[in-house]
Amino acid sequence: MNREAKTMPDGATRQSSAARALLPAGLKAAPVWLWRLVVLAALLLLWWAVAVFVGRNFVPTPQATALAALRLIENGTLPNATAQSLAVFFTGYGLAAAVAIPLGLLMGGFRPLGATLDVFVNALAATPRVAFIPLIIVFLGLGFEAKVTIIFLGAVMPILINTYTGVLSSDGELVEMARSTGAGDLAIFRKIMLPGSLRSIVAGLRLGAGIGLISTVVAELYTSVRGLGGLLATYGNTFQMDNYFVVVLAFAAIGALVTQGLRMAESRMDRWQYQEERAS
Amino acid sequence: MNREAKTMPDGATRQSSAARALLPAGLKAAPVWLWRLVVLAALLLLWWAVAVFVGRNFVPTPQATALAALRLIENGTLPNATAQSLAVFFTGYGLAAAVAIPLGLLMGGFRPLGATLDVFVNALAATPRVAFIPLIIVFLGLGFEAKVTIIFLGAVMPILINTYTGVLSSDGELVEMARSTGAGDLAIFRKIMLPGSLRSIVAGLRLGAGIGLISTVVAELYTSVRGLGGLLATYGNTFQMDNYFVVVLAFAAIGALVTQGLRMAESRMDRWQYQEERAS
Amino acid sequence: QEKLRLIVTELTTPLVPNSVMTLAKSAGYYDRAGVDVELVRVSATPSAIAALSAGQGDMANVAVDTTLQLIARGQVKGKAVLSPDRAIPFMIVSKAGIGSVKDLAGKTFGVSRLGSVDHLLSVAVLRALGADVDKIELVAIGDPAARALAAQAGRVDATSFSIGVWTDLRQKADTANLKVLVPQAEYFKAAPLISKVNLVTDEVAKSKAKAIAAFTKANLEAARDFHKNPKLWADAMAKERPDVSRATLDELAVLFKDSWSVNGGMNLKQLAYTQAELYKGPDFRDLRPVTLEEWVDTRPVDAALKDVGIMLGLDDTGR
Amino acid sequence: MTRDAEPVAYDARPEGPLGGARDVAPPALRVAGVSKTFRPRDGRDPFTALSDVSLDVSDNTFVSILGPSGCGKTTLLRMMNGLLAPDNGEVLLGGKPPRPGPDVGFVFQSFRLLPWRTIRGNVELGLEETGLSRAERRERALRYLALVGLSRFAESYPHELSGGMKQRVALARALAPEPSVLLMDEPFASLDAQTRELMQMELLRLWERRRGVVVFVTHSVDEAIVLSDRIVLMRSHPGRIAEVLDVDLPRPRWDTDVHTRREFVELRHYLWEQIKAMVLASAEPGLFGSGDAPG
Amino acid sequence: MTRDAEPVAYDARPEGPLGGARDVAPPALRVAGVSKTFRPRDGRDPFTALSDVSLDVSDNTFVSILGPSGCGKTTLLRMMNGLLAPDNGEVLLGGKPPRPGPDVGFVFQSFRLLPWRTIRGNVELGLEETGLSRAERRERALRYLALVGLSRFAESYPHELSGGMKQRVALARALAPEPSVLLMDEPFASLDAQTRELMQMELLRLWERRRGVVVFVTHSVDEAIVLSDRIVLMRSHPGRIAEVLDVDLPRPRWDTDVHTRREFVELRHYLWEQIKAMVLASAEPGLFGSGDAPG
Ligand SMILES: Nc1ncnc2c1ncn2[C@@H]1O[C@H](COP(=O)(O)OP(=O)(O)OP(=O)(O)O)[C@@H](O)[C@H]1O
Ligand SMILES: Nc1ncnc2c1ncn2[C@@H]1O[C@H](COP(=O)(O)OP(=O)(O)OP(=O)(O)O)[C@@H](O)[C@H]1O
Ligand SMILES: [Mg+2]
Ligand SMILES: [Mg+2]
Repeated sequence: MNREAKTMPDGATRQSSAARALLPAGLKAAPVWLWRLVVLAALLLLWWAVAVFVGRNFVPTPQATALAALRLIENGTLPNATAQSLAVFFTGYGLAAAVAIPLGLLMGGFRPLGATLDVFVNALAATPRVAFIPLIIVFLGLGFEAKVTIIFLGAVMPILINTYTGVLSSDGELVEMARSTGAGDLAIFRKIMLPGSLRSIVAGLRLGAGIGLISTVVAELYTSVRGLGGLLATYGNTFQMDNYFVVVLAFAAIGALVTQGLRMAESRMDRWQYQEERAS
Repeated sequence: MNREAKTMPDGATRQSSAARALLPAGLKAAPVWLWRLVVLAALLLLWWAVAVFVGRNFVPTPQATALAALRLIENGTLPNATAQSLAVFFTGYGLAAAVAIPLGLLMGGFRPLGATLDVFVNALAATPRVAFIPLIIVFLGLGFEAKVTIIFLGAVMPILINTYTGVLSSDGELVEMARSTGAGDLAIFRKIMLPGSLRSIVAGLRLGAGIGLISTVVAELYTSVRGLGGLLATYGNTFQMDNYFVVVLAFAAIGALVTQGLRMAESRMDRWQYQEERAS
Repeated sequence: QEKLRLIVTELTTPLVPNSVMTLAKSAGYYDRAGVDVELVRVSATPSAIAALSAGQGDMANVAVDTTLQLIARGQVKGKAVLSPDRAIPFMIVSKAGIGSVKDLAGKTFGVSRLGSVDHLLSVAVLRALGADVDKIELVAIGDPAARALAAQAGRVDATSFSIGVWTDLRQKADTANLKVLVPQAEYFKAAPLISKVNLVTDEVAKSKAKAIAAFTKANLEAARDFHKNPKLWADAMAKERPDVSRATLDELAVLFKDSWSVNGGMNLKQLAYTQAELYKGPDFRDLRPVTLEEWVDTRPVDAALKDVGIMLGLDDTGR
Repeated sequence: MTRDAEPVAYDARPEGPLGGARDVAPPALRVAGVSKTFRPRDGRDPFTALSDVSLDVSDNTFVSILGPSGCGKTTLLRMMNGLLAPDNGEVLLGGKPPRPGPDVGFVFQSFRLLPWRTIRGNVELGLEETGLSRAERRERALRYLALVGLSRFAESYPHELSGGMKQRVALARALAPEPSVLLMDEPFASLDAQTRELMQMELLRLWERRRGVVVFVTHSVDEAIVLSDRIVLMRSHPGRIAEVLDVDLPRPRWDTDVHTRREFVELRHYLWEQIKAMVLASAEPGLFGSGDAPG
Repeated sequence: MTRDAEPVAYDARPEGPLGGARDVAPPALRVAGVSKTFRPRDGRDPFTALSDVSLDVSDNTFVSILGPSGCGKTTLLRMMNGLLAPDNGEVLLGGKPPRPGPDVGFVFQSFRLLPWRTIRGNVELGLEETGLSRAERRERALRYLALVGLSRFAESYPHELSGGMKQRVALARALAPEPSVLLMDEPFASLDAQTRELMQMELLRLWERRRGVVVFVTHSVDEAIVLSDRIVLMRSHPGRIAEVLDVDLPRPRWDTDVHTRREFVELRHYLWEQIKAMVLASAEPGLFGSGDAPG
């Protein structure tokens, strides 16, 4: 009998017995990566079926897309565009994280600040980024700064709100304990609130990465047209659907990679988390 | 001496002593709504200064914007557009919440499911919504369904990821305790995981509202042009900046209202949260 | 009355002859011709094409380059039947300090995207006017409003957009730092390309032949009335666009007097030239050449012209 | 009370399965050859918490578990409830593998109250799988809150309670479903001596009325003797059963003269010395004034 | 040891400020007329946890606080550390309002370990405001983990520990900064009797070497007598000081014959009866077998 928790080779979390109880007996042992492959295969099949049966020429087949991808990689279009996009994306995203995490900690730690700014943050979060684009063009032009600003505006919100939320729900008893050791506000931020809200912050970073990538498209579309966003627009406007799908998948892949990296950071937390383990 | 916690008349959270300690003595008593007014006034002043000194005709003054708002309200343009936009927004947003919360609970509760789908969710989160628009139009047309789908796709991610994260960090000891009373998986979802991750879910709902509103603009721009998004595009393309700002502010106001409503739901949680209270 | 859903890519009635479709509706031309036209507004050609092929509309006013590509790739089976705004009155606007197109060497020029109609047109115009096109740095900026904004803010040295956008911009912002480098008449002369056409799918062309005929006729009639009486257009526009001053509308009305597609705008020579020019662009590199018949159907226009007669001297039919 | 007439025997019994021979009926609770090893996920050495533990408890018996800190008492208790699966061996409750449910009450060492529910709501949680109506649950919760002396705090939230009060809420939650098996992990550790005695009495009163099996983990030798029919003495490294002792004192046992009875004093002394020996044997250097401790 | 020569006096002293008269030097810890009322935010009645509590503790004194569950012991302790402000009155530590810091050690009733830090990391937390170098902190943490017998768990995480082990970590964390004032809230409640005795001895050994003030909340009357110079007896509803007693037994007090000394037995009996009376007086109907309790 081996009922003890298993660590998956890829760092995935262990199987909860609750899930095990629901799965048919034969499948219980299937590791996560196998399940992922199954889902991936199912998605590909679905895609293929849509392309062939209902695509009306607007959905390329997986094969056609793969060929297009090879072509775009070979002639350098995709790598170049990806490099351009990643440069603006990571700059904007990095700035967003650098601003949002400290600000979120402050807003959560100093309640009046949080209560004061909260409503403005919400208003800003709901304001369409495209609305700022005319102003950004006027003040920052069409180049790197403008793009980075648009990405920043997109990515900053989820990180800020999730950090803030994480701190708000941080354990008051632990804060009090730390204070009893003489820890000041800064130390409490660093030692209690930050680690205590890490999961929430990482979720914010994950969401921020997604929104940041989407904002990359917006930025590359509405300021000077470049990078993957530019390709997306070009291919989309001229209905080169196979190339278009390649770009879409490139975005998806970047998103999956970034957030997978974050997930690995997060999975270190499983080490100290108490996890229920059931017998029956 | 009144050191006990205060509940603000508007339901805001109490002042933490940490914050009190940092504020100059004379300001300690200022309630949150006063601070909010101060910030609001500062923002208006900044806006006014930008409009007058560096706006180059693209930033209308607050006064001009207010006049435009009155005009648009009077002739019914704004109320009509708002009604159209709210209808699609709330449908899409409601659907997103209805799908994302149960799915997030499931993914968090059944670890293999979460580990399997996780990476696909991330990929989807990073895929620009505009990328799906041609497909959405082809399959769903330009009307209500298409718009709702676009909003759904935008709002579903933050709710899903935050619910998932909330459940992942739910207290294993409490889950075990509930199981010891005989509670089944469903009861544990409802009684432990859902309330335990409420804050995280509400943060997801807040982010979802913001992204949903932004997606409303996208939807109303890329399918048949209607509602506030349509107004935004129209005014933007014809450089009617005063009207444009009115629409932008309308979005901000809707966002602030929706999330303020969520915040009130959230503030009920303060009742059961242990909050550190410091003497000095 | 037969219904016809018309997809247009303008968010509001534009300050160019394409406004004829909106105005023909509000002034009752369609009703009188016996067709109930519903206008569906989308933001850009891709949405319009997608909607058309999804059956969300019967006819779409779309860009020629996209149409050609779709037909060459077999993604859409349809034909262009009308061009209400055969030549969008483009112009080139630059910073005030630039003397002529020759001074653009080493400067930036805003286009919507590489390979777009405005890009190809502008390059053709600049080349015809003697500019060293290879020395001009092209910046893709996106839609006309963004290009105008970028120019006004001094972020590009020159760009092209329609007279409507220019009119809007001039009225609402300080444009002292800008000048018209190439006016619209000169622009069209240098590059007689047709930029937008009304596309119908072959299916709809069969099933809604009567509605299409009526629609075509109504458009011709409206265009002729606006040609004959420019004030009529200004009056109709004043209702649609209260944000534009009457003086500007009067000015434009006179300017457009001879630009109306009074004969349907389907000049086969111009269409062939347009196709040939487009095929020089990068987006067409790998595409199979198409014949004119594959994407143009002049029968609806010809039928309407039989009805109302050809108006000589304007809008040469090219046949 | 079905007390057997065996003479008092405080000498050590052999380790391993025990007691089953005395009863003809199958034991209500059987722990047979159970082991449990925890394997940390980051490469530290695995830790064997329980090694080959066997124990039979017949119905209507009050069993206490005594043993030094960290010897596996909580781990063993969790297995009896089916919250944790043994690596080897098996646990049977009424002849079947245990399943958590309202029929088995569990008092956790660390209270585990839901912070978002009121005290009453927390006690009601224990009743929500019993099929009682909402009104009945409410009435029952209030009744058991009265039992633990917390009626006036029914609408308070856990964070507003003192440590001892929280512990009594956890107690009320486990008692309220009136389970036939009660597993209690140091349920009175945070109570003052007098409230503790009151709670002991209430517990015994309930048990004597309803009977069933009680497994009671405690650190108090006196408490174990006063309450139990049998005492299981555990030792650590690895956790295992040292011996099982019967307590053959007449009930009730709260009279002061119980404490002075020879059997009581001898049993107390014996247990005390046993545990002391264990603790000292496993004490690390530095502990118990061995010189190089911090000064 | 500076023990005063006053005769043993177990009779009740009047409630209110006490003890200050005995010492000429200002008391190390002064609690003067302190009250605290908790006001729930949802309209329930306010709850007065402490009412007019006054207490002076001179330097180098070991004071225990005894009292029924919920009488305000933890609340009082939190005020002595400056973690909680009194509504009325004042608390002075060394003549100044108390400020939390490494000079005042605090053992929380509920352990409060950081789940994301190892055991060693948790103990190091207490040292991070002391100005010690990283290496010194590490060395010191390991030394105090050895003291509480947890060396081999230094790299474990809190969720891998048993209840009693967690409590010992909390103890090590409070002791490691070697504070001059030690506030301890039932620090041994989760330990078995023998480990508890070892810990008591270690604590006294440390205290006798370094001196300072110890305020020690406990539920064990015996523990209070064995450890303290003075015992503060509290009563509840509202929480207040019932009396303060001096313990004039010679140290060390672990010999069995201390337990049999007349003073010990009398003091024990007296305290026991006092608390018993309090608990019974405040017991709700339904408690202590009053007939309408759940059957
Ligand atoms: N989840 C876990 N992971 C790793 N080790 C564990 C885990 N749970 C318990 N242990 C280890 O098993 C041993 C026994 O733990 P258990 O909680 O059963 O002790 P206990 O007898 O209840 O002690 P105490 O009286 O202090 O509560 C301890 O040494 C502990 O470190
Ligand atoms: N934050 C709070 N909000 C409301 N009431 C509180 C709060 N903290 C304590 N109380 C109340 O104050 C009283 C005293 O609590 P305290 O924790 O000081 O008791 P205690 O003497 O330490 O009890 P125990 O021995 O059970 O730990 C209790 O009745 C409790 O309900
Ligand atoms: Mg235990
Ligand atoms: Mg307490």
